[in-house]
Amino acid sequence: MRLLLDVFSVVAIVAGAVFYLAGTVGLLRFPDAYTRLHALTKADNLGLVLVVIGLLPQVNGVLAGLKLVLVWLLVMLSSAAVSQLIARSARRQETRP
Amino acid sequence: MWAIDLWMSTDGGALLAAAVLLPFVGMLLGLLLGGRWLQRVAFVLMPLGLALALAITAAWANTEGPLVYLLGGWSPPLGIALRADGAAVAMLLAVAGVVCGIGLFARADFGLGPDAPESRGAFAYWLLLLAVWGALNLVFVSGDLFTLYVALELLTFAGVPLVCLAGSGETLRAALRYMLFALCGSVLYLLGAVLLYGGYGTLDMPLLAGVVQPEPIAFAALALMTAGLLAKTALFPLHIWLPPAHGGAPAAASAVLSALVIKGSWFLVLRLWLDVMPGVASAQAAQLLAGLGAAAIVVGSVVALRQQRLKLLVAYSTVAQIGYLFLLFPMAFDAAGDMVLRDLAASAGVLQAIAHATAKAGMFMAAGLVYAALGHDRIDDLAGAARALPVAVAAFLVGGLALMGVVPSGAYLAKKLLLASADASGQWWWTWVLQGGAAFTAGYVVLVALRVFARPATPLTELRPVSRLSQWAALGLAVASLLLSLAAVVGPLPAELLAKAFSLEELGTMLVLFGAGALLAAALARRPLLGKPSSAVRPGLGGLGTAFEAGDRLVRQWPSAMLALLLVAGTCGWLLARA
Amino acid sequence: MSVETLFALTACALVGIGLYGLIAQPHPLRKLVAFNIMGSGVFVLFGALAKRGAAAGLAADPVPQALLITAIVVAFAATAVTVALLLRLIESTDSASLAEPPAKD
Amino acid sequence: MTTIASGVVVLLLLWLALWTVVARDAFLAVAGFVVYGLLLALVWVRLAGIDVALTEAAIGGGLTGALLLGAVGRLRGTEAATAAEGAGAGTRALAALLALGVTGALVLGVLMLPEPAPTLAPLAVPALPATGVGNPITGVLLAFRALDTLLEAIVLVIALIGVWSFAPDRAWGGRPGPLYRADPQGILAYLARVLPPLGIVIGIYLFWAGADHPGGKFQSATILAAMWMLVQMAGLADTPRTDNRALRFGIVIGPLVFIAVGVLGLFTAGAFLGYPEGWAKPLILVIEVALLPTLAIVLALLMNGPPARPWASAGAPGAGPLPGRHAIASRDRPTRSSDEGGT
Repeated sequence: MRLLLDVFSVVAIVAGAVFYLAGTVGLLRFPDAYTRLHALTKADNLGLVLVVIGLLPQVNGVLAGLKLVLVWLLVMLSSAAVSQLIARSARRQETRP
Repeated sequence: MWAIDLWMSTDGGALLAAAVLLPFVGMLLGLLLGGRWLQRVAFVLMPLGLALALAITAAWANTEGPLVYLLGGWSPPLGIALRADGAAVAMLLAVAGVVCGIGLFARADFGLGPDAPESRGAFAYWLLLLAVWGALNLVFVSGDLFTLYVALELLTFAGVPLVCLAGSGETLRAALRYMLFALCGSVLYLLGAVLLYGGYGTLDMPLLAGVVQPEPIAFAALALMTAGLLAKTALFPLHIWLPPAHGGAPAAASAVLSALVIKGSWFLVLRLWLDVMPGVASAQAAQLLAGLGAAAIVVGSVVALRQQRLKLLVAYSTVAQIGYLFLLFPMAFDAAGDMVLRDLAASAGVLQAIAHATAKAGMFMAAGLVYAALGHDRIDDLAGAARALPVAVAAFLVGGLALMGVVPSGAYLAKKLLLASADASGQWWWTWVLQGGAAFTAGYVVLVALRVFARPATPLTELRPVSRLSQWAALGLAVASLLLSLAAVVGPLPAELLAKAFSLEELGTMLVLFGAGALLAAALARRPLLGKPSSAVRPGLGGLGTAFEAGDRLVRQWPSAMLALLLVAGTCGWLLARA
Repeated sequence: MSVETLFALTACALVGIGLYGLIAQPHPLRKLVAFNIMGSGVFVLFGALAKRGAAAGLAADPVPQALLITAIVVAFAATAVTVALLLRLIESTDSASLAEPPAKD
Repeated sequence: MTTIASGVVVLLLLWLALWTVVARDAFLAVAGFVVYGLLLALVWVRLAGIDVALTEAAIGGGLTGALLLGAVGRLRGTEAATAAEGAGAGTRALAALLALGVTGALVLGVLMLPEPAPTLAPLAVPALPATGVGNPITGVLLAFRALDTLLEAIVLVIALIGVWSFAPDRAWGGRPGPLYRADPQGILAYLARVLPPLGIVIGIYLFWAGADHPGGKFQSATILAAMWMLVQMAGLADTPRTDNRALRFGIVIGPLVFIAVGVLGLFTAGAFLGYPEGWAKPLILVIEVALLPTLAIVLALLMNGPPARPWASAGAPGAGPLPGRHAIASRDRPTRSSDEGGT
């Protein structure tokens, strides 16, 4: 059982890291703000949730697990809000003469 | 000097904590209450602080050795101790007196009338005056190098806004220069303190004094800390920020900056060299400090003689006088390079610092009054000012005379002690610097005296009224400086020092100094001493005057000042290591 | 090489980098950033010394660590004052130059 | 493995520092510095300083970075003008040489540090029970070296007085900082409504944990300050005026209570800033509780800068060329009011 959980953790965290890598490559390679945001937020949210799920079996205690989930929720909230703001600001700069 | 039991609070030690915290409590209450309470709190605190300083003096006189207070009962190295020796007590007392004088002066400029709304100037001035006071008291009594770092930062954060109180672009620029350069100085100081902790595991000064060895880490630490503190003190060639900052601030703020703020970092250099690391400090490195001091005296004085505005003249006089404060360091060593004349040098230094604090505060206030009354402070157009503003002009001239060391001023006694020390250690060359500095000071006193006593082409009619309280406060501080040596011999110093003070020989020296000063002023001043003020600008002694001005501008550029800072640190470290 | 020696040597390099920036960069904001880098170098050095002092069951000497918290806060206060001053200077003169205007005769 | 990880962190750190110092323009430099600050927090973790890491991340990286980023946006093209005053090649070479010399001297010093390293840990550990706190760093900050902590709060207050004093005279007495306008239905306002309750809980948790675990009032105050600023930036609540009595009370309460507890110690424990036996922990708690609002308020106000909006002459605060804050649906990005500045 322990081994199974460890394997699960490794797989989930590595998968999360791949998403992070993809998101970062997208951030660097995509041509404009919108597509970059798309790459970053999509990949990072998925990456983070995979890392958090991967870490969950490793923590001791329900409280520590809840803290991890809280971290994930907070990052979701802030990245959603910030990417909206960045996108709007980018649109405003575009429409500005 | 730390020979007594370090691990006990002495009687009256709690007064030290009170002296540090009282101004800060006043600042916090002033901030809370606001409005007219700003000045009310300050005026309640001034007599209280002075009384506290007197109580500390009395407690110190009744105790053998320094006053000690262990905060929270925790003894160093884990805890922090406050300590006050004779030098600290003298500085505490002097600062309390000068703050009171400046406070009385500032009432006219920053006092709020009944029903007046809280103004920005009053808000900043009264709160920051108290902040400077508390920070300085902390510098004098703290025994811990890190607490001293915080104290130095307190002093900087309180000093910078005073520079740009007027709010004009030029003063904001001066304040920013001051801030950035002072920050570099603090980081270097902190770096040195960190190295000392790494080497010896304590930041407590007496404990460090017991364990520190002349070895590379101590050399590096002392060199870095000294360079950082010199930047904050504005010793030539690190005076990048001083003239515009002190020249551009309102007079009540300039007096605080010039008389008080720079003394904090200077006092710390004194502590480090003479008390914390006497075994690390070397006579050769001390020659470097005094050499920079001598350069400061020459450059500062010549450029002061070339100034067009009275406040800038006073600011450059501060540059020169800071140099004077560093002449004491080689005097602590005898001819063999051992630090045996420590007490003599330290007394002379503290006396000079107090003499400068009182006299310079008076001179800045006088310059401010002249500006307020005439609407300008152009030196060439001051004719008739002596008649129009007798008290303010007297304050300026008395302050100048006190600085040049006329009997019985504090500067006279300080010079006397340093001359004796130079004599005893066979360092004859510093005798010339000491006397030359006095002659230069006489030079700009003569220059200003000739201008203010001149007959104006048209009688001065449009005078704005200035506060009488302010005028008398300025004169009071200047006179205090002039009579300082009497106070010193009533206090801790032996009375024999003044035995020959009123002899013909001393009178002769004074006359020679005045003559030399007049010659220097005649040779270097911008316009002929006795000619018409409208005559053409002269380069001064075959271009020497303009050359000094150009040199001063060059070293006061940012990159050159920073390079100089590092060079000073490097040279100092090298000289320390060589010994 | 131990972690603390590695970081102590890094700290020395950070101090040098910060110093260079303070001299070479003309804009006050750049100087301020360089000051912060230099300051952080001093802090890391202190932290490395604290780690060297691990003893009595503690992972590091707590005294320097406590001092560091104070020093970081003081450095932030310095940055805040400098930024406010710089922005006010720019607002009032439309320039951030530290150089003095040429002397008037 | 750990050495390799540390080596990578070190290389990244040095590269970022160099890049920040030589970067082409100020924005890039500040962006580099923000990343540098985050990386620095990692260094602190590796140096066994979780408390320092939290402080560095919150204040050194977070608040300082935000402050510098805010400043970069308001440079108004002054960079080009100062670039012309840049140091010449000779000066730069000399600067590099001297900086290298300082680094070299420090490296020598580090390599010559004594073994075993001097430390105060063996003194601090047995003294800790008397303070009643479990975290040795909290013990140093609030018992052994309580004066430093008191002074640090005073430093912040003096810095705030200084920052306020930079206000133009016409703006004195007004509200500090720019006026932010945002769409009340926009995402920022949503965030500013959802996040603060959670942030306050986390802030207070960090505060409470600080007695026995890493954490404490500074980290907590930073989060509280950030929550307040979020509310301001979303346009939900403006800063109070500088002469607001409640605001000033909040600013001075921390140091005043600290000093009062210290004076109490003079009579009950025989020493200023001392704690009578058995009372150390509750008194430390009183001090911390009083310092928390002071720190949160002062940190947020330092971020806001001096009052800059003219208000006395222009009538209501915020009266300016822009339309009222509810009228602009298309500009829901936080917009600094355009009437700040100007001479």
